[in-house]
Amino acid sequence: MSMTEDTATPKRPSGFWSYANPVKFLGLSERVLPALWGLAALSLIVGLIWGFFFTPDDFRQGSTVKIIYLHVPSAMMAINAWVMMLVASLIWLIRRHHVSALAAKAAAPVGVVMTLIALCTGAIWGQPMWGTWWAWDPRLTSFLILFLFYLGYIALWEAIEDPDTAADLTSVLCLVGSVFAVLSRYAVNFWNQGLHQGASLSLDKEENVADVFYIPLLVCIAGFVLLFLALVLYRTGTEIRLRRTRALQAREARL
Amino acid sequence: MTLTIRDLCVARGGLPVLQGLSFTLAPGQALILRGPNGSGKTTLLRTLAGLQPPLAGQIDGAEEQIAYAAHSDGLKAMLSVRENLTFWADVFGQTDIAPALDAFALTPLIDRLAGTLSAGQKRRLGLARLLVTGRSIWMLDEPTVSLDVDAVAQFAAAVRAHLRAGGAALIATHIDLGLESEVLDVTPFRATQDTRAGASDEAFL
Amino acid sequence: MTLTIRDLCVARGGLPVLQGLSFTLAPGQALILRGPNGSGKTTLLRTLAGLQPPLAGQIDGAEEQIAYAAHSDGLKAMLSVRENLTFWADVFGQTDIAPALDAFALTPLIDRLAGTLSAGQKRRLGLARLLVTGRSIWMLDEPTVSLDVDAVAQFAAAVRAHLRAGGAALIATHIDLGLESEVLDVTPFRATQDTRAGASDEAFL
Amino acid sequence: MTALLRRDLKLAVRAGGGFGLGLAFFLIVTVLVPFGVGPQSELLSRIAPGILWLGALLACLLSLDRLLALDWEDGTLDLLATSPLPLEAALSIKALAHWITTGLPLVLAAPVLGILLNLPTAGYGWLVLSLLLGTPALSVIGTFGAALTVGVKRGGLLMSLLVLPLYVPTLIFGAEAARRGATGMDPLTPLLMLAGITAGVVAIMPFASAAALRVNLR
Amino acid sequence: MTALLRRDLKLAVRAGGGFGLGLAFFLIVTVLVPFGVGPQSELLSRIAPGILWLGALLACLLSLDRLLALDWEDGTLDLLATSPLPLEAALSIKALAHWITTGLPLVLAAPVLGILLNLPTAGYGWLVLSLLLGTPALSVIGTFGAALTVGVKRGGLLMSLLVLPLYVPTLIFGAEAARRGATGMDPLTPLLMLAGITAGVVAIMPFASAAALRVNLR
Amino acid sequence: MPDLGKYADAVLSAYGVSILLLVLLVVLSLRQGRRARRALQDVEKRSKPNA
Ligand code: HEM
Ligand SMILES: Nc1ncnc2c1ncn2[C@@H]1O[C@H](COP(=O)(O)OP(=O)(O)OP(=O)(O)O)[C@@H](O)[C@H]1O
Ligand SMILES: Nc1ncnc2c1ncn2[C@@H]1O[C@H](COP(=O)(O)OP(=O)(O)OP(=O)(O)O)[C@@H](O)[C@H]1O
Ligand SMILES: [Mg+2]
Ligand SMILES: [Mg+2]
Repeated sequence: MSMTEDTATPKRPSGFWSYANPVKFLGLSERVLPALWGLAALSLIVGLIWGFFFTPDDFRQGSTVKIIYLHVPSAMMAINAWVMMLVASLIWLIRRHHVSALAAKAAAPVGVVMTLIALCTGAIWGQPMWGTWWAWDPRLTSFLILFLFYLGYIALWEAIEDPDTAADLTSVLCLVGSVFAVLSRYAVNFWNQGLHQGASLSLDKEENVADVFYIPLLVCIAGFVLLFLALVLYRTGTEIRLRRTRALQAREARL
Repeated sequence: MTLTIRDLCVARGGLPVLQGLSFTLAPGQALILRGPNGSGKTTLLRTLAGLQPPLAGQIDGAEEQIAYAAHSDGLKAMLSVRENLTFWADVFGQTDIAPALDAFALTPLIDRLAGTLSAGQKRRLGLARLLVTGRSIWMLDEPTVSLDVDAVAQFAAAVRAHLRAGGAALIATHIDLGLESEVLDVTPFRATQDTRAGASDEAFL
Repeated sequence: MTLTIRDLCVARGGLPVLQGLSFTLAPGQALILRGPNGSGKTTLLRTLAGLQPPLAGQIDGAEEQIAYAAHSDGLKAMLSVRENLTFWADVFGQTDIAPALDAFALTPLIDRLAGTLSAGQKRRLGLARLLVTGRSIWMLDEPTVSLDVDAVAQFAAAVRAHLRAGGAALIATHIDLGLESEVLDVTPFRATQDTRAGASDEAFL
Repeated sequence: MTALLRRDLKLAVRAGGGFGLGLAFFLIVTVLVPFGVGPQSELLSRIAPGILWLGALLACLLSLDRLLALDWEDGTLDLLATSPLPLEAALSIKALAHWITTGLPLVLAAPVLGILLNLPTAGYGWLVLSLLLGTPALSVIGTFGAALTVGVKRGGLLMSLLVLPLYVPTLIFGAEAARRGATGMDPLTPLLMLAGITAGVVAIMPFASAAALRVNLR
Repeated sequence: MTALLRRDLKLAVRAGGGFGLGLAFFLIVTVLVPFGVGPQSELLSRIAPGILWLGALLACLLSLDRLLALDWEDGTLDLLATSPLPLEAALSIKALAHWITTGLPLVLAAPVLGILLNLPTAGYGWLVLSLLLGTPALSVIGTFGAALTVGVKRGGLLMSLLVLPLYVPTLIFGAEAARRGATGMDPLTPLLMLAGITAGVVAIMPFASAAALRVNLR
Repeated sequence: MPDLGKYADAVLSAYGVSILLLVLLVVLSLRQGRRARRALQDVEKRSKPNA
């Protein structure tokens, strides 16, 4: 266990890992956050307004193509948030930096909301395109499963009182869950053939997405990424403060 | 075989409770742990038994040597005395449960379900389990709770026999067991507000 | 207002435990119940509180008069001290929780979740509940478990104030509370093997 | 009276209170059904009303476990039984709190899950109406089951066994109403029966529950 | 090693041990399905393989609750963790005992319940085979869920929430194999996948379970 | 306002739902954050009243 060694002269990590110290992390996020909020708001507003007001309709999909500016970025962030939680969980399990465990905790609700947005916009898009709100298409299905994993992860955090125990257990769940999420993806693929148009508007530009759609989409994706970063950073700060409050209260009570 | 503790710090609920604890426990020796409620005796025993990691310090000679008896006995109400004891003997790779039954006068109860025993009889069964582990260091957390005078004497005799056979015992208790042994009061080692031993909350203080 | 017990017989687990018990408890009076473990004090208190029917005998003056405090406090870990107390006050049709908070020095803890209290603080909160019931007869089962000396004094003061206001109290305890009151030892009333008081197994004896 | 309701609702939404777990279970069961029976939307839409009713019933059932057990363990039930509040009223209120925290969310979530199972458009209104009428009966009957098994160690599964048969009439009329609604038939008769069951159960069951609980508190 | 297995089996069949409760739940769910979706036999026989798999899964899930919780409460887990038996082995054995007392009876009962749901004749063999291959995975994954939630008060519902998504691949392949068998298609591929999942899960999951349990025992 | 044609409902509701969810997330996060900050300040003041 990394924390047992030389407590008399604690190592002062420098560089990247030094931000694993909660106080330092709070300082950093305090400095970075205003700019991040601003950039996120800016690119979201620009991207969405551009996409909504100033792009033409697609010749096949009509105006529904505008949904892409919400659907694709949120779907991407839903997956990326889980990947980030996975990485943070690994860092916690291996190096036991509290900030990374709390960052994973802070990212989960953001991930759920992203998943929900992807699901809702997809469903709303599906009604005119496929004539149904929902189909058991592999991609949609695996997204639904991802949603369930998020719910379970959050519920487990909520249910356990001791924060370190909760961090350990949720990290293990995140690892195992990731493996099973991938497994489910293959299982679902095997189980049903897809409806979801991937290639028709593929981000792989070769296909066909014209620049008129592509550039505002990139701006929106940037906006979602920035918003995600800002939210996670801010929420991690909240978690750190809650934890510090708890620690101080526990120390008071023990006297 | 000697258990050596050096500069140990143990934590519970994210905060250190005891720190700077050092002692040795040699074969044939018994050590009584004392301290007020909530001072951390149970936490110390659990750490030594390997159930939780220490915050700091070293524990040598504990691996696969310790038989731990906690506040609860791990008895199954729906198994008989014999079945309960045989199970633990099997888990620890032993076969003979007769000496354990004799030491705690359980032979007349051998076919009773554990759930129908009185509290004191249950406790005696829990202590008899120690004899079927074949382990050399006993870690006992308030072993004499709900025992009557006779049973306490049986227990003391069992501990003495264990020590004579080269075993050792670390016993947390509030009452006098009639054992001639050293006493370790944990009160001076209680963690203070400015203990900085890396408890899980430390980073936040 | 006087609680009158005549020739009471109480049972637990299908067998009578106490029989032939008679006493009265007048306003302003406290009565301490004593007896070894398992002698039936808890059973008696539960019967008087109306949680279980007596096997035989009469209980007069108990209806809607009794505030019962059991081994466990009925606190919700996820509600604050204030919320816990307000809930019980509402259930018993009272509104003011301030005197209860004062009597047990709980005011500084008012917004802490009950789950984060220490055992003694929890117990104090459990006892404060008695003051918001507005009931006149207190039935307390080992009320001072895990209380420190100061808190025991607070408790004794609360009981004295309750008696002075015309209340009564029946307290099962093993320790000395510093109350000047009568003592009732239940040992002589323990049911013997030939008690024939109609316990549920009686038909088979 | 309202103090108990407010407390139960508060407890449900606090950390670890279990608010939403029934909902999550409902969601999961509904999601698993296509994995079991296959993704053909025509088949799914035929079984959708029944499966949604079954899912709601199972979710309700599983959350019954904590309806009384926590209050039993920490002694609250003993104290409530000695309070001026009649046990019948207390149990009715607890059933109401259970319905608000479990049944009502299920009713609200059912249309969303109906989408997943391709419920025919005509069916949504009737499904919601039948659940709205039927879930209170599930909570009240469940309270009876919980009161029966409150002292039993690991009573959860035993309670399921006791309660499930009692749920059968509610399930039959509820699912029938939803199915008739979805297929364009007239769902009035089963809806009336359902309402009758709920009314009867709400009026009478609390007495049985209180009787059972009194025995368990002894 | 075998001592633990023998003890768990003994405990399961003693009074209150819960042997057969999973089976009873399976029975009840299967019986309730026709009430929910209606009695048309052609419809029932189409959904029979999926429903039977789902029922088995839910029954398995509900009995997980007692897999570790009882041993946790009475301190047995602490003592086992300090015994020479590695925790990984202990958990594998407990999963095996769970399978023998829950999974195996479900496998044996499935054909009988298949009759209730009008399962096509061709389907019986494949249903039993797929359950035989798949239920061990359910027990092992369930042990992981139980180890994760063992310290949590009323962890039952939470555990369901955590475990159900993990059950998805097993359910998909199992139900697909049974369905293909029932409709006369070739069920070999899903059966192989199912066997692969079970083998992988049996080999690897005990380590995750032991890690989770160690954290909970701290 | 661009002409959304027959898909106006779909596009508008998609934007509506998404923006609602995002705003909700941000607002809730900020509220929790402010609460945590205040609670911490209280406790810190109590733990060193003379500082
Ligand atoms: C509830 C339903 C839906 C869900 C859960 C869903 C989910 C996803 C996911 C996960 C992605 C991948 C994002 C990435 O590449 O990182 C995606 C991309 C995309 N979706 Fe959907 N989708 C849904 C419905 C729809 C519908 C109805 C349409 C249009 C007819 C659509 C069009 C697209 C497009 C054009 C992309 C980007 C293309 C690509 O990645 O190759 N989606 N969606
Ligand atoms: N789960 C927990 N979470 C937080 N703190 C805890 C927890 N369990 C115990 N503690 C605290 O840790 C400290 C040490 O507890 P421990 O059980 O080791 O004391 P002990 O010396 O064994 O007391 P006793 O004589 O009552 O058995 C106590 O102050 C207690 O309040
Ligand atoms: N659930 C039960 N089933 C059967 N017998 C029981 C049960 N609970 C208690 N008993 C028995 O009933 C008798 C009276 O128990 P009771 O709890 O009233 O004793 P007590 O005087 O309160 O003891 P203590 O001082 O330990 O609190 C005891 O002999 C006990 O063994
Ligand atoms: Mg202790
Ligand atoms: Mg008692």
